[in-house]
Amino acid sequence: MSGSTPMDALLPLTVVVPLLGAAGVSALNPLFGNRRRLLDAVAILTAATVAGMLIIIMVGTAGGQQVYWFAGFTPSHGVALGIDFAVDQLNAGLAVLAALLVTAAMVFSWRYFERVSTYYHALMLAFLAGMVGFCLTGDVFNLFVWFELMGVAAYALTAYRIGERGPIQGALNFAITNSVGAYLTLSGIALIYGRTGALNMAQIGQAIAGHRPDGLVVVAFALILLGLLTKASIVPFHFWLADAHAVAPTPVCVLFSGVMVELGLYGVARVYWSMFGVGLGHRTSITAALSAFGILTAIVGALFCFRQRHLKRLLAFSTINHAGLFLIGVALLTPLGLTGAAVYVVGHALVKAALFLCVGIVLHRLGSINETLLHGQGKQLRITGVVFALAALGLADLPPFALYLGAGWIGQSGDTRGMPWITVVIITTSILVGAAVSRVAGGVFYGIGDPPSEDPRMGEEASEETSETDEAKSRVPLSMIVPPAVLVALAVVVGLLPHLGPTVQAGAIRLQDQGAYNATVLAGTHTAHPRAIMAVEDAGVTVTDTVTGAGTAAGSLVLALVSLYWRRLPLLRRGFEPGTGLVGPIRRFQSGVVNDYVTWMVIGLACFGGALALAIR
Amino acid sequence: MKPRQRRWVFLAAAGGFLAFYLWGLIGLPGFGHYPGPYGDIVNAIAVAQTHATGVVSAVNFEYRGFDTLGEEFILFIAATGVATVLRHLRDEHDIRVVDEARDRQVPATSDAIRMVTLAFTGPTLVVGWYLASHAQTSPSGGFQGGVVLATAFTLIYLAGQFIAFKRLSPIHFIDSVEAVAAGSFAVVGVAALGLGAAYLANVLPLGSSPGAVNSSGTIALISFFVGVEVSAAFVLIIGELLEQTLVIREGGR
Amino acid sequence: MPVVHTVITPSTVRPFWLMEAFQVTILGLVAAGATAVVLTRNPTRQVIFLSIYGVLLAILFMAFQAPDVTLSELTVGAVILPLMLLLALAKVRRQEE
Amino acid sequence: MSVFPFVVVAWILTVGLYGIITSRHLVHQIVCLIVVQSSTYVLLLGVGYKTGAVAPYFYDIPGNTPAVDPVVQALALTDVVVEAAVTALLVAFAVQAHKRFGTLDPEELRQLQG
Repeated sequence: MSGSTPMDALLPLTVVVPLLGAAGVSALNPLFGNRRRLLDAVAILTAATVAGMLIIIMVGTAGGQQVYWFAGFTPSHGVALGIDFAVDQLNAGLAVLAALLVTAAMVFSWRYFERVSTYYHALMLAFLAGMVGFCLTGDVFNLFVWFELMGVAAYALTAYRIGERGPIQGALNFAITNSVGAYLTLSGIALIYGRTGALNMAQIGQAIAGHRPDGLVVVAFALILLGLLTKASIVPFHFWLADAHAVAPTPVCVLFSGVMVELGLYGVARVYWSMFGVGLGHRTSITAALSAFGILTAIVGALFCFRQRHLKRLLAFSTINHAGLFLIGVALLTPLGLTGAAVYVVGHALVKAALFLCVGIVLHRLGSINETLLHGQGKQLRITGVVFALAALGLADLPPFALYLGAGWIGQSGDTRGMPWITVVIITTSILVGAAVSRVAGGVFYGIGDPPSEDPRMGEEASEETSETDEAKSRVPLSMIVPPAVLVALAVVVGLLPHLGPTVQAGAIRLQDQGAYNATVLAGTHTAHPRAIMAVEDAGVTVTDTVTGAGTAAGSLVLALVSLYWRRLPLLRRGFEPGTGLVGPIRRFQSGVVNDYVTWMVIGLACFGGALALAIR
Repeated sequence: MKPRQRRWVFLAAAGGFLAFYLWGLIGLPGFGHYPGPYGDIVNAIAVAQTHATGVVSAVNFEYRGFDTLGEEFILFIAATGVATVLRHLRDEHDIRVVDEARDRQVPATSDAIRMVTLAFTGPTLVVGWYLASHAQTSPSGGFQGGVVLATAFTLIYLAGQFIAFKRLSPIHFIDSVEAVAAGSFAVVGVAALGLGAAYLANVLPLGSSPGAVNSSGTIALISFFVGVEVSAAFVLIIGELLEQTLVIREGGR
Repeated sequence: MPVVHTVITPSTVRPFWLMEAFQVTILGLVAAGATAVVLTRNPTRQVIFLSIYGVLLAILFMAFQAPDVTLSELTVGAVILPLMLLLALAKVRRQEE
Repeated sequence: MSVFPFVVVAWILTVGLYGIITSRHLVHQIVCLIVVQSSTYVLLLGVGYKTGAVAPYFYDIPGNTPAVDPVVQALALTDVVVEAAVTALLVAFAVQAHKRFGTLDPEELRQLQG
């Protein structure tokens, strides 16, 4: 049994404290049943404590990876007997993000839900535990366990508003597609276990490195990735996301869009760099296959986003667009690409969370979520309007919001790998998404231009969307407006942090060094890594990035104004609306029938597998 | 997609998928040729190290105890989720439980069935208890024992005693029991931390000889908590579903 | 289906030969059982089939030397899951009356 | 024999998926998901099996007897719990879906589209 320092003890507690919180509020339900504020306070405090512990851990990992062996079973002779947490800056950072967003969501819920049992709080805290465990674990079956805990809590939270039809259908679609994905992931884990007799990621990586990759390794890789890509809402595994986001309670949407989807992509990165990277080889083919999915996802997400009138769905498709961009960043397999993806994820999470919370305020005050109906209705929500508009600009890559850095770095890394058109994809899709969100900002909160044309089917769906709260308040409670404002401010702060680029890149280099990961986990030896070498010396922020970001934001604004004033523009083809042609395909693909979604998953898996099989024989 | 269309699209894709999956499966070492090392090492050292002769339990509650912690909370959260999804809304009225039992559409349970099922309840409880408390020695453990215990409670219902079932399993109380049991599992781990050992380390005395009922330290303790948690979770889930069959009139849509 | 071939190595002498025949039989039954469960479109009948399938799986796990999993599969797969599904079906039927 | 169990695994998985995509009844669909998951138990236990070895219980047999892999059995146990948990939740959704939609046909649940 290894001796443990207080610092070490923090690692398991990051998962155990929220689990105990969930068990505690349920166990004391007679006490908490009538004392809502006490319950809220306990939940907020628990989430904030976890965030604090994780920040301490993240700072502590600057010197190298922290490995923690549960029950004290340190590996002997390179064989792991127990389960480990292997913490580096990137996964600790992601866990911090999850804890911060849960805290913000719980603060927002303070005045948002009028009657909630202890169930909501228990589910949220268990969701947090699942996310943190998923981030930190170094064992692939343990990864599956936390993936499932996260999933089960998320399905239940999606169906929280049981009085309506939408949440039930959304939860069913979400649960069935993600369960299929999870079971395929488990099949992949069983396959790789059958080859290596190991569940520790480092040990598996060591066992399959040095052999030519054969069918088993390729199939295991593809199957494990499937569940993660489903969670990450990569086309064609993405259909559940819009349905779940459209119906889940707003504070829950914050977590879905802000971290849960990104955790799927983190899983892809972790599984690739800790297990398969060296063993698989064929970097060019893997980049090609994954970035093809990423580009498809980015384009589909952006186009569908632009056409939406249902605000939550619009934001959901914007998340799909960004998930595609993050996947491109990961798929480049370079430190700079991963750095870009990591910074992009953080910036996106903060801004998107703020946008969802603002939509929650709109729903709370105005009782609707339909862009057409809401046109000009939000003028009284002054602060909310400002926050929403700022967040919209941030989403469109406006400096100094952190997102432009991520976009710029992914683009730069694409250049170095001979894929300059990645920048084009990022800019065009970001303009479309930014325009859609800016259009909402201008139309709903400032009444600019004409209301966008009604989409009859969406109108019907949105009309069922009743307020998630009991009575509309005369003014927006402080506990609802402060979280989005703070989150937007944080997005700026992150964008202005000095040494952000080099620091994150150092983490990325560490995460991508499979040899060093193996040595640290299995033998406890630490490898000194070079400080990050950015493509450019001055902390990685180039004039090009700034100009590109500002240009993207300007492009979004122009496109938003064009679509708001479309009917007044002197155009040759009257009666034509941008994006009308998309309604048919959207309806056809996003059919709401889970049978279709699973069919698409099998098609996607067959294509992905086929591509990998052709590349790596 | 239309159902017919979807079927053909699926069959084409599934053909590709099946070929791909089989390509991976034939890479396995062949049935009956487990390559190790994980399982072989555990088999070799577990009995001496943990004093549990049931190595699966040793893996479940000690080597990979952290997995089991997550697993217990999956079940706990699923039960909480079921309670959330099946909670009564304001516009739903259920006729009193007492009326219900009389109103049930099944033919009245015959006395013979009632006798038999009630007679089975006792032995089922005993078996469940045995399984939950012998994780360390024989093929059993908290999970199996917990499920059997939950089955015993369900037998009471099958005997037509819904009221008794209700009385034995008021939702909030069962919810509390479940949460306490799941939390206790986590607390056992924290206790190890407090003693300066790693989380979930086996800090209790391992007992005199492998195979004894009081052997194996925390393995037996955790197994017991898991048993309570699992049986409470299933009683809760089945109780909620049973209650649904009694909700007569729904408001709304 | 590919050809089923028995590997005779020094370790697989007489008694395991019988075991293998048993395993092949029960594997075939499990495959057939899964197909039957899926192709049964009447939910109530399907749940009964699921219960039988659970028992088949339990027997298979016994043959795979996994008594622990056998117990779980028997209690969960053959009892608890069918019970939950039947309760749901009962609820639905009551509603449709 | 050396690959037959794994062929069965692939078959169960594919049949289960076929059931999910052709299903016209949510309870049927949930059962098909259970079938999909059951393929993972067979795979796990098949992978850990050793010809001629005993179950990993050393109560009344010497400790050096060859035994099958206990780890996959522990994983399969976890898997069974996950199955029970997910199924319970899905059944609750199905009950609620029937209340709200009056049908259990996934093709008829058309609240969300586009």
